[in-house]
Amino acid sequence: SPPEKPTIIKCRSPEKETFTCWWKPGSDGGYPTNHTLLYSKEGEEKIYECPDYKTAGPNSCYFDKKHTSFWTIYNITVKATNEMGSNVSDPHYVDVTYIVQPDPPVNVTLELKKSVNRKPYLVLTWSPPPLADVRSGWLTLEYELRLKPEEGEEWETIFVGQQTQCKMFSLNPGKKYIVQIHCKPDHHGSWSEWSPEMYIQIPTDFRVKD
Amino acid sequence: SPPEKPTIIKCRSPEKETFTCWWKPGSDGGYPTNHTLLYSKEGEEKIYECPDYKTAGPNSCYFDKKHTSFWTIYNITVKATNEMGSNVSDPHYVDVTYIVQPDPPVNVTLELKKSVNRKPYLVLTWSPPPLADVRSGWLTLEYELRLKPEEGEEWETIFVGQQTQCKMFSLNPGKKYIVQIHCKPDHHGSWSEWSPEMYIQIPTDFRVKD
Amino acid sequence: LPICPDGSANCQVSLEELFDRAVKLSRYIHFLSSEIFNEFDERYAQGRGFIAKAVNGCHTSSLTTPEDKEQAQQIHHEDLLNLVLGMLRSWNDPLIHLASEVQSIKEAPETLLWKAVEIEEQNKRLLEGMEKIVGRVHTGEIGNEIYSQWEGLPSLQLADEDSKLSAFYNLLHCLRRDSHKIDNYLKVLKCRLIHDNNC
Repeated sequence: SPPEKPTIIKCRSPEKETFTCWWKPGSDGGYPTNHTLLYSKEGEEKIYECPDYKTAGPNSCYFDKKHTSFWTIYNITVKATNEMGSNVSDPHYVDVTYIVQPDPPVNVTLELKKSVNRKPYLVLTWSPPPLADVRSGWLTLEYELRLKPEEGEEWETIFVGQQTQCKMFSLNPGKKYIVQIHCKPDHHGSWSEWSPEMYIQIPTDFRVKD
Repeated sequence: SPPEKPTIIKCRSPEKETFTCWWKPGSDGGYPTNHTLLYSKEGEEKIYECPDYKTAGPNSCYFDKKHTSFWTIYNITVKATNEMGSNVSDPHYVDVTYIVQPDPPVNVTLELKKSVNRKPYLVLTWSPPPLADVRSGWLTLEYELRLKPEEGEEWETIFVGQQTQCKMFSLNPGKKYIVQIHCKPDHHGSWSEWSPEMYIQIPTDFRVKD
Repeated sequence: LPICPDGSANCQVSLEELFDRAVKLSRYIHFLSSEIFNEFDERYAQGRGFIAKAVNGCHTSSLTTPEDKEQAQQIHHEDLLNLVLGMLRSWNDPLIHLASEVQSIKEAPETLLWKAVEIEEQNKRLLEGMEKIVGRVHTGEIGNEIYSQWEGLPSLQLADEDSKLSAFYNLLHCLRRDSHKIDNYLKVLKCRLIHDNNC
């Protein structure tokens, strides 16, 4: 039989310059099936084909800078074809600004410090993901960190805006904390994955003296 | 003897619509000396005289809206003259676009709030300086706030971009903080003075619970 | 927020979103233009009095652009949009040559070259966006007439190092100035057309 219609799973841009779409093939109806990604741009009749099926791996289409415009909405479909016929996915509409999902922050450091009046606190610093950092004025990122005691259940999340450092005062002495950070473009787009888990042991004399 | 040549100290625009220059006279050579500010504008041969020596006080020249143009270089000199002769300052090249120093932000408010999951935080709000017309988009301001515990040494400064409010989570319970804000045009010009110091007492139960 | 919830009927980027992106891009281009000017100034222009020669104006001086708030507010938005479009077009050619000629500067740092290439690319991108915005806003036919020819290539290739550096200084000075104008005018247009002068 003709192949089942494929489904476009996701489109993502890591730095608002390029983007990639992935699809999931349906059943191949028992015959060798190939897939063609076709797209049109808002207000245009012209149909284009995927410029690069290779770079982002199987069942994907990579749009490089030249093919990425963020002034327009893309109407994307994927057609599965075998010798018995073909089937087309539902259309997937993409506005590049809304699909920006940066990579996680890097160079996360944790440091226990003592303030002037001997009061200890934790200082966290991090850097933007390399891809975004290069265009610092172009992609403005916001950060959120989460931490919890190692055996604790509930994460405590703290939104820190565009800062790349944060001071934590009220932590429990003697506890071992897990800390992670993620980031997101300041307007549209989605949160990155969390950075790898980092651990910090709060010493027992980390009491907030009155 | 003829007067010493004066020095143009500073030119400043408070709201990107008018500007003022100040000069420092040299010695008057023992004779009553008067000063004349002369200027020419890029691409023009014509020499103009200061339109208003009064408004901004002694040894100053005030350029009202009619006499202020942007993205054009003013070549400004000040001539000191007494009965023995005259002397002219070095030329001072000014593009008003780059000398904007706004007044400090106003209406600064601090408020302690509790988030949905009972987490306490501090909300700061402020308004642009009255002279600055940010509504029309002609002038865009960015803000930076600084705070430190009353007896602390080190200020912590936080850049908040074009927002006029900010939420602060990581504050030290039981501490009394000093907070100030200043502002700057989004690209060129210099930071305003800091707003007057404001104080906020953080309650002791301002703890991040497990 | 689903994109085009009701299918492709009137599925397009809104004018407000187009302006948001244009302002963000023009801000970034001006940020880069200031950076490349400052970097060149610090490295090649200290004490050489290039500023005095820079007052001979820019290749876009023939475009009469608003020079203060009143002029910027009185000009009709279609004329101001056309001016921005004209300025962007007028910079297409010089930016192509800037990106290639920067490499001929003695010991030009990598960052100078990267910024020149990035500005050229983003300028083209902003031009694409402005053509889209003008297409949406314009009632009449989009006039192609606003354009200012740049004839500065020979001066960037002069054998005399001082004259060549002075030409680069002038071009980067003009780029910083014009990209700031474009950024400012787009903010004024956005506040006027989208936020009814209540930004």
